[in-house]
Amino acid sequence: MSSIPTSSLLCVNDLACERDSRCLFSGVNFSIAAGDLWHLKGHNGSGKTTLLRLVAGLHPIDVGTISHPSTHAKIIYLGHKLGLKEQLSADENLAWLVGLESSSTQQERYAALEKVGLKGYEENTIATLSAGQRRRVALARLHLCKADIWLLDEPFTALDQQGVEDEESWLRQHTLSGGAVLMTSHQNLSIQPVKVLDLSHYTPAKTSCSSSAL
Amino acid sequence: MYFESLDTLWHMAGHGSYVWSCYALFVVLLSINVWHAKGQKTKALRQAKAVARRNS
Amino acid sequence: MINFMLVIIRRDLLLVARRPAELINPLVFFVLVVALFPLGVSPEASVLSQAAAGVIWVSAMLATLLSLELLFKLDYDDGSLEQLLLAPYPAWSLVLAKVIAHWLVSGLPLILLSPLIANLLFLPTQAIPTLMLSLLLGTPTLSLFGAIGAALVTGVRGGGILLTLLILPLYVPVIIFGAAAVVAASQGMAVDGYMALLAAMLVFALMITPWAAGAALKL
Amino acid sequence: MTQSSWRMPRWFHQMGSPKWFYDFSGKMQPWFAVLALLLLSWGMAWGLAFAPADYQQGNSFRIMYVHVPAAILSQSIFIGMAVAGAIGIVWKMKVAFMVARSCISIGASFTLIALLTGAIWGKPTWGAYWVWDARLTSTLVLLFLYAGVMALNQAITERQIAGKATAILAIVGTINIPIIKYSVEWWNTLHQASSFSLTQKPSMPAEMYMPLLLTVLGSYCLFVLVVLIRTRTQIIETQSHASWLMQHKDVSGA
Repeated sequence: MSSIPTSSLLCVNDLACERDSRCLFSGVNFSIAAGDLWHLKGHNGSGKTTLLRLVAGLHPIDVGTISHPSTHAKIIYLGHKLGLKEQLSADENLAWLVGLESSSTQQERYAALEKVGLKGYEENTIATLSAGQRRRVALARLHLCKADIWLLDEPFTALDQQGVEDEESWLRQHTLSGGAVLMTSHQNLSIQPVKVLDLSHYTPAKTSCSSSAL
Repeated sequence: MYFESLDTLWHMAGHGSYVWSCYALFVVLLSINVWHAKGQKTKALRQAKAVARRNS
Repeated sequence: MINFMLVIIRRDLLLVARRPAELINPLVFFVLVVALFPLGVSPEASVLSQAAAGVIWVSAMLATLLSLELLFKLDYDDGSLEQLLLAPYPAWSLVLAKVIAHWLVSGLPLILLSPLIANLLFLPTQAIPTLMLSLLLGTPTLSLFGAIGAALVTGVRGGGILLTLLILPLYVPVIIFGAAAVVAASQGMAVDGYMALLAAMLVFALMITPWAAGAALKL
Repeated sequence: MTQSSWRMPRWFHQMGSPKWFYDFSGKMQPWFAVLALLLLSWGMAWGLAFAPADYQQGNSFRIMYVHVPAAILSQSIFIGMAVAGAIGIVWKMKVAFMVARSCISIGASFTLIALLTGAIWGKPTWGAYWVWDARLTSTLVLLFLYAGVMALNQAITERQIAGKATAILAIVGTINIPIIKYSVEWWNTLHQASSFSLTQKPSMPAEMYMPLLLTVLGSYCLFVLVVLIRTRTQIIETQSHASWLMQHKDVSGA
């Protein structure tokens, strides 16, 4: 533990994952420090989404540890599925999503929606929005929850050119203000500096994970 | 033996069909279990051997 | 944590308000099943009043199961289940909140509807308060046990029939004591014992099911 | 619920290692096979031909020697399945989940045997194949519980998730079994004034209960035998890439 810099928010030690007796990856080590932007790469099926879910705490860990050195960093996870209710409006969705942990005023939610370019769509139900607009609603949550670590799974999906540029600037702002990001994406990021973790390098030659016991 | 002959053992004073069918059921169902379990194991071993051949 | 649960309950009630069919369909189903019974057996009051307690309880059970199928399924499909599980509260509180919301829109209307149904089946009037009270104690137990099944089949395709298979055997004690209470009341006998047993089962269900369903959701 | 929540002795964790379990069960398996065969054939022959007939039920009483072991095993196996599942959940032991899964089909078979032999026994005793007797009814509910576990197990394709889901359902079912039994017994006394129960005998002479003891013990051995074989099968399937298995004499053929 001594080698870990004090500013690190989350450390992944020797993580491995086995799915249906097939080893996805093993020996994954990295630590997320404040200001880091980690880009998780790897071919299809290399376990990017699984790694992200493990870090988020959505899956039990079989092998390895994920530790939080300093005070428990607050994590926000945005997956393939956005977690929005179709029958509810953009504002109502943000209200319950944020309400799970803290609270927000309508003003704050409207401001966040304006920031993601959805001014005037606050009371539209999600069912009436396009895929890109839905993605933006989900991203608006990032501005409302004061999370330290953003875990984003393919956050550029369905966004137009402008949307991608906007989002990259938010990522940059977040890292500059002491936050951290771990994200998967098929496209390269145009912002720097980016730390890259390529999961293809962690796929073991033999299909079995090293864990012989338990 | 409780019965005088094999014939009375078979008939059991009219209860033979009930008793014997119960015993048959017991033996047959449990034998199927053992036999099926063994069959599955043989199959799994065959597949493991195939993997071993592929790797060698 | 109370706030967390309230957010979930409010959200689920709002969703039902937006799509009232979810509230109404199980109720229609409930009435329909009960109405089919006299058609299949006999419209005679003597026959119906004897079977009324059992028929109402079985129908209530089926209606509950029908609506339980989607308890976690919809949240799983759109990804909000992930967000609920990621909140820094134990999974059992999430299950409890979902069950409370579910009971408010399925169990409660059923209880309010039951006097009407009881009349259709010629259940003696003196048994109606007992029927409502037994449903009040019994339907939350049904929802709670059903939540385990719903959680287990969440990620499984075609989970509806599977849910029924998993959960119906666990409903046996509830239906026995629930129906027996109504029968006893229609014969003018004391029902305190049955109510105590139903209440005990509810407490028991409250103790184990949120834990079990929470564990099942995390798989 | 994370690791090292309870310290357990070394042998306990050793048991969780697939390799150790595979070798150990390989050694035990023939013993259980021989014991099961011996005890069951001895007990059944004794029960069929040598034990005296019951003064009340006559020869149909002999059905007890297969019905009672099946009924006992059907319940013990369900409980055993829940215990194995709980061990799997608490100590994250994959072998325990495999054991739990191995219990399902043999347990359901014993339940089916108990139910069918009970029904057949009912014919000469009550004059009907099916009577809503407390014991038969709760066995029927138990069969439904097994059916649920079986269906859930097959519906979930991923092994580890299926194992945990099965464990949870088995635990919940086991907790409920006493309540179901009690409620059914109570319901039975309410609706049937006094039904003559099949196996409640005040005192049995030794030549009557000895065969029963033999078939019960034999059934337990058979259960263990089947569980060992099925667990070994699952170990082979899941460890088919592990080097220890590749070099094992069962696979390499040496």
